[in-house]
Amino acid sequence: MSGTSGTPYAPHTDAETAAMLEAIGVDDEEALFDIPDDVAFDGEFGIEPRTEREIRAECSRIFARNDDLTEFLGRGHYGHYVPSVVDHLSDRAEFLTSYTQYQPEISQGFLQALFEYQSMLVELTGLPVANCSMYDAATALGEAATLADRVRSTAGDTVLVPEQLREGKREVLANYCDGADLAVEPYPMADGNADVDALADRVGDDVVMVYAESPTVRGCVEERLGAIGDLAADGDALFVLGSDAVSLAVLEEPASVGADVVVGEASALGLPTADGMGLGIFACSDEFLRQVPGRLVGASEDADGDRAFTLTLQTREQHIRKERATSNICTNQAWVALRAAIHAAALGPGGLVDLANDCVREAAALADRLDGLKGAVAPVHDRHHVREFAVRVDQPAAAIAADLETEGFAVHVVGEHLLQVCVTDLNAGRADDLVAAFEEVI
Amino acid sequence: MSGTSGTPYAPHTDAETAAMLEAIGVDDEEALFDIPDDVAFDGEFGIEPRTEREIRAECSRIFARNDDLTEFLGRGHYGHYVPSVVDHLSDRAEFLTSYTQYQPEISQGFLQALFEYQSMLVELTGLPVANCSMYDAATALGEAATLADRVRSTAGDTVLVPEQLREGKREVLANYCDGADLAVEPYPMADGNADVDALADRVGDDVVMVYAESPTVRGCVEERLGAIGDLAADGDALFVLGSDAVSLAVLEEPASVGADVVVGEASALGLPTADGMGLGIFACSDEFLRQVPGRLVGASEDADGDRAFTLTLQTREQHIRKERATSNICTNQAWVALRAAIHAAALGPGGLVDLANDCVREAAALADRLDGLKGAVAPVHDRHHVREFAVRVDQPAAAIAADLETEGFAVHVVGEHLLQVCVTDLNAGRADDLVAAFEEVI
Amino acid sequence: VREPLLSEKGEATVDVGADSPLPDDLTRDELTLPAPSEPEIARHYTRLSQMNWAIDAGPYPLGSCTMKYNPKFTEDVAADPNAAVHPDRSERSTQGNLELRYRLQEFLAEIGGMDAVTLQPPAGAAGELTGILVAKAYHEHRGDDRSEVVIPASAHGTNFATAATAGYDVVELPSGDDGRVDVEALEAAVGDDTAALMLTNPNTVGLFERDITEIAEIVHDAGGLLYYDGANLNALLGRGRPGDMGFDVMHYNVHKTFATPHGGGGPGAGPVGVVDELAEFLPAPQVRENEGANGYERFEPERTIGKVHGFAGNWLVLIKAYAYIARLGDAGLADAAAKAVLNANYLAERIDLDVPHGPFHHEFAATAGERDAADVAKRMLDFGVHPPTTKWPEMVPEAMLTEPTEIEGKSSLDDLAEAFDLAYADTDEALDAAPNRTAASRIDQVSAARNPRLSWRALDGE
Amino acid sequence: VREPLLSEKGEATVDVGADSPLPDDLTRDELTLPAPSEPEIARHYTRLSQMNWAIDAGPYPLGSCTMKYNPKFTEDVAADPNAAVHPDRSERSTQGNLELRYRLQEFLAEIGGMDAVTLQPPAGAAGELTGILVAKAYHEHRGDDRSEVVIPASAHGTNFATAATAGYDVVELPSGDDGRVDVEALEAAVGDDTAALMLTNPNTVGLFERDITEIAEIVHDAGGLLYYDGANLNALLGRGRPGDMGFDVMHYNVHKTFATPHGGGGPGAGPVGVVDELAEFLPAPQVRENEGANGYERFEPERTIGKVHGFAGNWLVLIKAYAYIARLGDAGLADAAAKAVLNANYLAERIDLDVPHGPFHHEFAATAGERDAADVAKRMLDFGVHPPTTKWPEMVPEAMLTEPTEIEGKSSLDDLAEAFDLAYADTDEALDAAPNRTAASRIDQVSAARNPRLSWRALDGE
Repeated sequence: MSGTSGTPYAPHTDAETAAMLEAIGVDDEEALFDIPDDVAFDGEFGIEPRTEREIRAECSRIFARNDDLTEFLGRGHYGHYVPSVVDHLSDRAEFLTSYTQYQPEISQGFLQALFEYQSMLVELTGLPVANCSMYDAATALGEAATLADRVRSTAGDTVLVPEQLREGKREVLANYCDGADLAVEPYPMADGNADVDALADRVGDDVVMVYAESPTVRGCVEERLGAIGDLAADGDALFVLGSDAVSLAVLEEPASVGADVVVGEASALGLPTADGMGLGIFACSDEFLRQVPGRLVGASEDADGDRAFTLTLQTREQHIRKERATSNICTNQAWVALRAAIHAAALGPGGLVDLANDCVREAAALADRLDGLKGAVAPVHDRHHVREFAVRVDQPAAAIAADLETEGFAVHVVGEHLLQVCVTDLNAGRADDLVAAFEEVI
Repeated sequence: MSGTSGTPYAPHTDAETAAMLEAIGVDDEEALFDIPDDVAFDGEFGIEPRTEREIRAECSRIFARNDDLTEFLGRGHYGHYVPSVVDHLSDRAEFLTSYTQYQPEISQGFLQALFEYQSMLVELTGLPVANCSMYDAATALGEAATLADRVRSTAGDTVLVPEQLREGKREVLANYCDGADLAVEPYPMADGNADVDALADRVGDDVVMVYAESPTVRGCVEERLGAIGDLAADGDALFVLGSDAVSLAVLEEPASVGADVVVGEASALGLPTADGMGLGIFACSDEFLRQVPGRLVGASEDADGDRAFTLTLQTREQHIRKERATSNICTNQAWVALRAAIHAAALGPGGLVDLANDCVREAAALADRLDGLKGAVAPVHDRHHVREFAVRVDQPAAAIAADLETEGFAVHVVGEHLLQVCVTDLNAGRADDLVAAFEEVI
Repeated sequence: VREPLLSEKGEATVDVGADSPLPDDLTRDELTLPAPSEPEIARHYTRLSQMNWAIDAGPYPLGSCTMKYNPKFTEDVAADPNAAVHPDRSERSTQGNLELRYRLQEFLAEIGGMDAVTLQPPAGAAGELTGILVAKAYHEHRGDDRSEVVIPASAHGTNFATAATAGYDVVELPSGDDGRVDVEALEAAVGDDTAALMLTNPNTVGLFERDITEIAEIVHDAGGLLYYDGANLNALLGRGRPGDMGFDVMHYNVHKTFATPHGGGGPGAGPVGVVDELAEFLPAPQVRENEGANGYERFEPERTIGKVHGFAGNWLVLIKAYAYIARLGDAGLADAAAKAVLNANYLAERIDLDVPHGPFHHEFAATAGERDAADVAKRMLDFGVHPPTTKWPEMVPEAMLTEPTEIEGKSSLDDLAEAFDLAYADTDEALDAAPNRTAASRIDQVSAARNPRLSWRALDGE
Repeated sequence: VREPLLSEKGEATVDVGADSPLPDDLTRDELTLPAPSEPEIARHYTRLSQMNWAIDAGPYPLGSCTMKYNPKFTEDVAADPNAAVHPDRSERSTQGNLELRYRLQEFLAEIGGMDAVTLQPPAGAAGELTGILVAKAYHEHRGDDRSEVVIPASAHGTNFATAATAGYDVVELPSGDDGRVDVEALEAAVGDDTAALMLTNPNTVGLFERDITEIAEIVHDAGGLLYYDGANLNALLGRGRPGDMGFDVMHYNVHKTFATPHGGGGPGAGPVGVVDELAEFLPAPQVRENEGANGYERFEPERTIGKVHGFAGNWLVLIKAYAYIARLGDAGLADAAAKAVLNANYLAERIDLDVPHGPFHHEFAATAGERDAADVAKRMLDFGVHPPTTKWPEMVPEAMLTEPTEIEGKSSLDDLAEAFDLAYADTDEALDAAPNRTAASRIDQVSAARNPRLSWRALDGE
């Protein structure tokens, strides 16, 4: 540990610092700063340094102020059990403390891991191109809109999105659309699915993109994706489909329903519940290869003719193309993608499909039980659900949620008399207790 | 994950298993077992397999049944704060999942780490030879006795140990002495230190070894180590000194007081409190180099003339020397030694000395405060203490300890009216609360 | 040393329809993915990791990337299971996370000299976009229609792309001869259409923009806002604050300045700080202290631009940034900057390559002169170090933009200098053939782009 | 690729007396140790780790060492802070640890067919010593003075050393022509002085001692006890239990059979199981269920030999063993044995080297014939695998004792076979020069022993 009162993460002894200053030819470090006096800072931040032990204790105390609730929460951020092997391997310093792979010859490990991640997304979506991560589902959706703007720029300025959409996702999309001068417009839904007839009436020349989700924000499997895809295709609009890495294991393959782009959350694999941290999927058809935002890893050969991997098609990117780049994204979620890939590998296709099917079964079973309670109807929508579903309650939903919180459970309030409940492998063991608590407070 | 109901840690697909059986020329795995029917097992263990998540939950529930006490416990097993870097580096799979370094050419990393551990013990003890670990202080003491038996075999059969000695340690020593036909005999103590005059009277031809500790089991610094060393030397007995890796940073250097062998706990560095798991120090003078138990790493050169490391002097060991080996030890505590070395490196000599000095200061301060309470005298012995000290109480000690436990504190009961209290960096922040609790229950 | 692809180790195909509780027409037919056992997974990723450079392997002097050591304890802090909550939980039940967020907002505001901070942007570029959208909302709220963002030619590519993403036209400002902003050129470029000037300070060759006060006046007088790209903040810690220099909005790169691990590309976090006038436009929700039973509450700034991330940003990264700042405190942060600047100056002194511009701070752009900077970099790989950023910024020919950060010691810098000099002085043949001591030899980037193979399915039959 | 010693990266000397609260005459004068910064520490140990083989790097087919994959989740289970208690805590306050200990005792008793189990011995050899001391106490309690322990020549060196440590004379039993115990020789060796026969089954070339029932009778009839060395228990799981074969006392090697990490030499754990008659001699304390308020309690066996470890053994290791056994359950344990035996037989089938003895189970001793087994092993290093144990047991000339364990798949075994064959068939020159693709080339073991340099102080001035 450094003997000075400075940073513990610089190794300089006083003698070394002195030798270095002498080599440079200055008396002290101060002399190296070229900051005019009138803008120099000579105040204090008022941040007291602590030892690592003190900070661990402090943060532990702070985090302990979060109540210990069993969460039946989803709506885009899902908790599944993450096998230990994911932590242990992704935490290897060679992965965690590495930078973007600008020198591929000494970055083959991460490049291959990202290539494999891309490949898994290709398998899950059926689309031939998947990038190696966006920030999350919402920003991926925003990027899809800017892609639609670029590739359908003559067509119009309207992006159609489902009426039932997570508000935060809509806002993020709107912020991306702001710069592209696109207008976001909701299309009607019927019983938790897209109202395809209404959508058919709406799709026209001004529409550059149609977005649908399956499962929807309320957990409903969208039953007429093919028809939506056809509508978009007929209207020369991009069909963008939102999903998540677990649901994709069993739901219709996006390629088979005509999806041009798939966005969504891959963090359902690899990341535990993390206060909203995510991993954005971005996959698309070959047609848009050179319009993809974010990083792509490709296979190539090295000078010895051996297979090797490298970041590729970088001319799409901001560090080369600047204001004509396909996106401004630079730092992405590569390490989370690594974790998702390890998790997928640990499950294998059988485990992944089982997990997804369990998400369908558990949701149906829990809905059925809540539906049996007086004063509750579940699921609200007569659809198949993945993980989550809406519950109509006679009492005000907010009051019920507050009462449930007192009982140790967290659920979503999504309307005055509407709750939403999400069940996964992590909380399924507490479903009985949740039902009992519902019965208590309802 | 394997699709079978077998071990999840074998990668065989059914097809591969079939191909392998065919290559061998048998129909099934059963055919490969050559176990006579009359001793074959066809019962069940009754162990239900669980998923890793279930086991994590199960063990978490089990361990939660331990009460959450603040421990003021020591007597040979010490908790100090272990910096995060120790976990992160020692958990690297190349260290954790490696075997003993029988092929040094692909084991240079661990060999060097162990060489460095040995070197640190050499610095701390002043003795030129340190092995790369025994199980713990008690077994190291036992090994020291067998060494004494070998090198002083004509002299006699008595091993002298302090009257105040942890009972478990005495028992372990006795078990090693059992095989060597040595008798363990306590020598008297005076106010927490060796009674050197009594010891002088006792040391004679029949004594092959004199053992002293500093700090003693009651935390007392032994003040006349040099005199004890002289007595042993004069009596041609081995002087074996017990200590621990933190205390050695400030106490008299063992070499300077004539120690022939140093044993003790190095786990005070690198290991958190671990229900008694330890790391045995074994260091000695050059004279006994070829009598050292356990593994030694030495420097050598490879065929290119570069410095390289290897296990050395293996002819001392059981796998070569069999019944004439210096010990039966095979698996040792190498990984714990690695952790101790990383911890020592993280502290540096300044941090290590500060830690040891704090152990002296905190013990004195806490003893002083307890001494101020009515019905308590501390420290019992008028000595300098490291970390811990005895407290004489008017009430029965066991009752006070039980009451303190109710208040959330654990202390040692070491006599009918004698408690022992150990304070380190980990619990010093709770010393006020302990004093208050004492005041409450005393 | 090639490690097979996971798919080459054995795939399995699962018949999906068969066991699904969903009707056939809503499921895919089958799914094919690798099906390795855990030991195979452990070996696969262990071997892959062994083919990867990292800050824990050695120096990583990528200019403008600030690759510094990531303290291990911050991982443990972030792994606290109590911190792992869902973002839709009630305020009341997540006071811990809100408190830490609030504390970090306060730290960052203080360090940047800003009045309000949002933690939501999930990376630096996302922070830029947030900042520019905030600026845009500010102008729009004032009914002030502005269409341009001015950016120095030497700026990070993200600045340009961000401005475009936000719908602005980019006005590129050529560098002055001294490598800094040419104040006259700036005056000419700035006007009624100027929404903002985006500036890095010190700039991308490590030079402090000495005329920053004048620059700020020019921009402000024209009604524009001054945006600070936080990429180089590590050079200023404790010695200068963007807020004190007239910047109105800034982002922080926590994986640069505050040592959160870069993870081979991300996740980062790009908090944005603003002066009071802009605070009402920040993304929602923000966190503040309150007087009620709960110590902390979320609130929506009055004229918020809405969200820039689906939830609340890269939480685990933010925790690590908090822990790092708390570890160093005032003195540690200032020392980090001092040592970073010391190291850059010492390394520049030690190498044979010319450094055209100075005095520089935490990074410098050496020039490879007649040599190809990219080739020199490849050769440096053979000497066991990671090379600097090459061929950028363009104002320095064959640039090798070098930022050792504060974490390298003298001997490490000496080794790095030796690698520089050996590579720089090596033969053309050696440079062409480099690297040849690495897991892969020189990789053909052109054919990778010409014939993109982006998944193992694309490699089938090869 | 050489990594400097920590001491070469910079030492510091601290004046100890100066700041110490202790009087000068009780302190050392100074202390000199390396004083690296955390980044330097991280790099040092990261680099060292990269110079080290491990099970996560590839096959580790060391015969008799059973190096199998260490499931990652067991680390997380053992890291539970609630399990980190001091061994001197009261029973009442540590029910959790006592419960887990009890459960593990029960698991092990069931798996070994034993009646009582102690978890205290910190390693296999410590378990052996414990077992033999228990046997000794048993005989002594009966007033039966016995001085010899009989051990087959092919047994592990620890058996011999253990018997000697316990004060017994060793009677070495030559192997029969078929590689197994020669029953006639055994009858001749066993008598009134025989305290115990120590046996591994399957033995160290993987052969099951078919005559085990007869062997047990011979030993028992002579008044001796039968000791089972658990090193090869992985071959028997679910198919044979030492207790059912007449063994009276045994140890378990948890890093072998139950996949706890070996940590480059340790820590292990060597629980000892005994039949009822010996239970009263086990080390104290044992753990049992009770009827009272506490579910579990410690107790002292009536005629305990006392302790064999200062506290309660290698707790963190025991937790991992529990987790592994619970993960596999009956079917998984049996399958582990089946796949271990399958793998050994398949690999033996695939290689060109002869395997003199069979039918073997989880391991086999191939012979390098005219080649030097140690040289063949060094050459195997160049082919990217870890070689088997060489030149042991001695009954097989130039033995290569090979135990792939169940964790290797077919392709991994094929690669291993190829490395065997390539090395075995290579030229004398190549074998002499091997290894040459490793971090270090062939290391001079003779000079290391002749001129021992065991610390960096010993290297000073070199």
